[in-house]
Amino acid sequence: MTEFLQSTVYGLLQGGLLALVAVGFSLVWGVMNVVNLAHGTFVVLGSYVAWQLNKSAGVDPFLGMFAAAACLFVAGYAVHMLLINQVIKAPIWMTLLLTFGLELVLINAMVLLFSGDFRSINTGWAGDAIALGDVRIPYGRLAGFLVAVGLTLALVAFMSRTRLGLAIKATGMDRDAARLMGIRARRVYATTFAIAAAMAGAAGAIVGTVGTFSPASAPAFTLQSFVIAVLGGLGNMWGALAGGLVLGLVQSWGGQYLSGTLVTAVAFGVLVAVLIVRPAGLLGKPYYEARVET
Amino acid sequence: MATDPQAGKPASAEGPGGARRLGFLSGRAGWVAAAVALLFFIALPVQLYGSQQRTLAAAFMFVALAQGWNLIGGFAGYPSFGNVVFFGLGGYTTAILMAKAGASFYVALPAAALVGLGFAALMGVPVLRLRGHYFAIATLGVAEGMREVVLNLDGLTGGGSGLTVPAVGSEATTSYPGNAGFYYMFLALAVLATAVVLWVSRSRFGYGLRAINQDEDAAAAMGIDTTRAKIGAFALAGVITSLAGAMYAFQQITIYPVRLFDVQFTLLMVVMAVIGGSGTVVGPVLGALGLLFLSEYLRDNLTDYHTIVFGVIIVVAVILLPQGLVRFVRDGWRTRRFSLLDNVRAYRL
Amino acid sequence: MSCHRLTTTGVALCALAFTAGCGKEESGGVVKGDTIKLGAALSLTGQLAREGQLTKEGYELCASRINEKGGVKVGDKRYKIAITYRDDKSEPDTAGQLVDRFNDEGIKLVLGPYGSSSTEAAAAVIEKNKQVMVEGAGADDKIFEKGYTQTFAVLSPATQYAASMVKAVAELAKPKPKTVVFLTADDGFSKTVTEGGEAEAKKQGIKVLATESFPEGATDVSSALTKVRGKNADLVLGSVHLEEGIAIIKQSGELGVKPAGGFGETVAPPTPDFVKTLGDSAEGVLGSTQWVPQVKGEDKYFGTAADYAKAYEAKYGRDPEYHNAEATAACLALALGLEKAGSTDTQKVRDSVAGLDEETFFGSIDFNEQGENETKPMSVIQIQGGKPVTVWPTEQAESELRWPAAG
Amino acid sequence: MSAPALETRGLSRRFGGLEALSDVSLSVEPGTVLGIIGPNGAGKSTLINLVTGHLKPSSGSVCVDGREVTGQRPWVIARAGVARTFQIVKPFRELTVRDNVAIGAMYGPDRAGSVKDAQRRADEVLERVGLAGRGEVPPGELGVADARRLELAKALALGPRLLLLDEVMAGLRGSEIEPALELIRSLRDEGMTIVAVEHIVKVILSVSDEVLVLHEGRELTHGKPAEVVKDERVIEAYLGQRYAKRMAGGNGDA
Repeated sequence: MTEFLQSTVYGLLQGGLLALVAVGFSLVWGVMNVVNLAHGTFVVLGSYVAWQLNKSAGVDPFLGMFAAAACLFVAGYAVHMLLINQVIKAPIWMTLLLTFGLELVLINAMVLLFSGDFRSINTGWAGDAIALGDVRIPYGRLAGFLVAVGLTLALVAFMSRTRLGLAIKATGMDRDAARLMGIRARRVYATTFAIAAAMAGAAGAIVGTVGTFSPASAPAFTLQSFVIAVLGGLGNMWGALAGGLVLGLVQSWGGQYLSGTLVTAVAFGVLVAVLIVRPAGLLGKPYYEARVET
Repeated sequence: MATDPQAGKPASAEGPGGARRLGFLSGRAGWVAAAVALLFFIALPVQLYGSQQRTLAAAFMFVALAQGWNLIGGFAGYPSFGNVVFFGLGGYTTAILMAKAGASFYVALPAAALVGLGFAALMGVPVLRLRGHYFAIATLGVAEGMREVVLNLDGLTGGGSGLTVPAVGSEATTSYPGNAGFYYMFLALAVLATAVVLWVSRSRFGYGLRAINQDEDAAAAMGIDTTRAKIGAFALAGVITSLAGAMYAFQQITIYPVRLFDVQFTLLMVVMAVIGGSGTVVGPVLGALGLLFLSEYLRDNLTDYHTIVFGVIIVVAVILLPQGLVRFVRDGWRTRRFSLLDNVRAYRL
Repeated sequence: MSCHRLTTTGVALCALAFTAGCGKEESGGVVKGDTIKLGAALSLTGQLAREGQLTKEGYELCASRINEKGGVKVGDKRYKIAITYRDDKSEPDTAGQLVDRFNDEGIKLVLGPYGSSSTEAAAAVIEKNKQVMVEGAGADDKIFEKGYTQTFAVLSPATQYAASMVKAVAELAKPKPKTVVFLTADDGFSKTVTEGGEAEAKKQGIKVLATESFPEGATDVSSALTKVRGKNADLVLGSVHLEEGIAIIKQSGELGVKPAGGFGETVAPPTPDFVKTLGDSAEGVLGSTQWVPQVKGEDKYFGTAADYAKAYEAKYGRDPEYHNAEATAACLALALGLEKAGSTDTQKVRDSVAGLDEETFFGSIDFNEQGENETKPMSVIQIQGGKPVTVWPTEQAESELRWPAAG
Repeated sequence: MSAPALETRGLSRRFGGLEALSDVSLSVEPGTVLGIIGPNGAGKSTLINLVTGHLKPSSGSVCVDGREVTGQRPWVIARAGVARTFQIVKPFRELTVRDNVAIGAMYGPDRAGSVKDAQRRADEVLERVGLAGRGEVPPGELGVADARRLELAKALALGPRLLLLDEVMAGLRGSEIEPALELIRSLRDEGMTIVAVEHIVKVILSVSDEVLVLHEGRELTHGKPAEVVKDERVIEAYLGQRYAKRMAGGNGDA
């Protein structure tokens, strides 16, 4: 029985983290109709920022996380203005190819800058765990989970309560209508992309603490973001959280009760099934589906 | 054959009107150029090195892969991000038949084509109901999922430890064709794939696909059975891609799921088809040859930076040539204005 | 009108021809003037960039040291060694393609890539072109079950990796562990390692409670660990590469997996990244390695293992680890083969490499009939005080095995 | 008496709570023109989409030439000889005007033998709708009127027996309406059955044999054009008092 509890705890903790990794990806895809293949590299860049701060200035990664988010915000804004904006109105898979090229550049730039080594941010306290009977809850992962869920909820609040948040949603639903009402779509898109990159950077800092990372682990984060974004419904912040938790549990239980190697097959099986049965995703709202595409 | 260049519009009177094709390669001149190119490539390997033959064989393989993708992504407008699933299945069908059933390669090859055809039809029915991003991501999901399935069927596929085709040494079922042999094999596949795309582009089936690409509801209203047409295009793509996979597996002798279902294959074939000119006949050929020689050249000369430069080139090419090289040249030829900035302005916000 | 069109198509074709094959490169034989050219296709980018770099350092040290000592004496003439490096992007088919390219450039003597899959792909091409390859980083026994005659591996085969740790623990550990659990990555090399380990465990009378596997390159092994936690085995052995090795130790701490005896892992513990990343949770972890500075054996180019360590430290400013040593050993074996053959003819060099029976800084080099250096034992290290310290075999031991490790 | 060209019984369609069309039964004799009028949102386009299979009916049935086609896929219905134009024009943007029309000839009930035949037939249809010589142009370069003509040409190229026109006259200037009416009359004289949805009442009155008035998804009334126009409920719901006065003042001609 404890095995089930332990893997459920682990699945939830991991799921919260995966949600934070994917929420930005889902936002950009839902609102801007852009699939960002370089999303995983933003996560790893966030890890390196936190790692560098920890190594040179001894800053705890959970503080370094904010610096990582800030750096990635600026980087995201610039990437949108310089690159993504040039093909924003092109057919959908133009942005896929553009970000594929961007991913190649960023991964290999990181290999040159930081070498291909596997890194992890060492904090004294992250490794220990609270023991509830046989079930152990590691501090690092628990803190990561709380921060991840907190940031995602903050994003949900931001999207529905602030002026900029509503502008982003409106532009996502009908860009031309939004522009008619004086919303500068280009700036809104750039801010959306920057927010997504910042969330990825923050997630990167946490991932770097609880696990290991190297430039080569970037594509895995992008693929997981795909599954979560579709599971939760595109552009749906709640959906990303739910999708993350579901994927975390599926992978954890899958690993527990099926052979370890089947876990990824299960994840993609779930992805394809959800797509065919309910393209709008678990919590996705149909209106995103019927968005007017100019 | 009166043509009036002064009118600024090269009349393609002699060729059937049809969709606007590459101005200077349409009609008879096109056939002449194709024949010359084919003869050239047939004669070439004699004075080539083994590794140069191998590089060109890889180029021809990518021509076939790009043309396969062109059928479903370019013509029908359904951007599949999972064509590598046919590549992997074709490869593994061949390897399993040769290694486990002792079949000869020339028996395993058609079997691989059948597997490609069958899986495309089977997968097409549910997946082709989705559109746009959802279709792209569903096909990506199927490809990634299939890699994991093959990885877990250790008994049949050897899983992570790979599977070896008996091509060298005593129990080889088929003599190993060597670099020259594979050069001609992949050349034939590239020619076959391009011929299929040429036939499709001029056939009723091709027009139907283009109609679906532009506006599926309008196409349905015109009597086009969109489901059958889409599955047809997907199956053709499946056959061509699985044939390429079969030849690749034989060439590599030892194959691994991680390599045969590598998403890099899909992304490369899409980049090549799109930058060359998706929805055209010549586009993917130029895209595949051009990009492959580019990456070979880069890898030889800037060992540390070649992937970065390749990434930058893709980014720049996508921004400046979103509609692809062929269509850019054709429109430019038609309107006498070759301006890259128009492209950028067209899609910029 | 039509001539206008034909010229444009003609131009396009010449451009294609130019890029397709700009004529044959001048095919210099193996020897060019007073230097012998060797080829090395390595993963300088991609997943295995890190290990590819370590292998390249090993090859570089070998070439520079041999050239310092006046080069290789082949027959009555002395030749310098020059190595051409090419990047295989950690892709097996690219490795095969590059070996083909070496063959065209007349480079018949090749040093192996990093990793079993690239080595396997290269070996097939080497066999076809009748080149000779000596490699130090493709240990999977499967490569040598194909009847290949042109490929030689200076390192001990994969089956030894886990088996050596089982032998060390059975011999030295007080109290001797009664039960063991294997955690294996799902790739060819790791699975062969686990099979070798399980066989040795049975021989040593240690009961194998379970074998759990996880995807290759996994950073999250929590589910496999949760399964084995209940077993409370005395010893947990991981057949892994670096990334998975770090994940096992890190997550075991979090999940409270504490084997009564301790942990053992392949490949990961001896690499500097392991201790740097895990800090003091790496304490006491056993690791099997192809080479340690205490290996017995000496040769005229590098002297003893300790001399090699000093030479490496002088050139690269840090201690060598076994990835460097096995690469140098591969290059050394090829050089010794050239010397013994007294000629640069490929087949003669092959025969002399096959017949080698030498003591070197890397230990004994004596290839069996399939080309494996079977007799060379592996060494076992334990992380003590944040440093990998040799504990087995006893004649190489620097310090006592601390057992139970966690104690 | 042959079966009606088009017959619906109790046809309705709900979008969630909204009753877009409820319980509409109509019957159109072969070779006649049925005009359909009604305010925006009356369910006119929904009716057409239900007949052509682009929408699945919630209840009721659709028969073409006596054959049941309820819920069939759009291309099955198209091949049964039913062609339509779209309210918002849907050209195949990257194909030339001739190819847009040729596709109809390729996939219609009596499809052309080869691509070349289809293109020849396309040129004939383009002649007929007044787009002669514009075959090579991409649809994007057509004006509003020509774009509507292209829609009509694409439908005609199918060689249909039943033609559904969804506001094909919308946006045409006065001078362009007369030739369009002429074309519809000539098609009817050749035996084509036509269902025309229009807002321009003058058009409906002058060309329809029967008129159906829809209001809020329900059939308000149907009958001869002259009677329908005088019907109190139609004036109230759709024509408006000013039109009624003008009609009462004048001699009520078409």
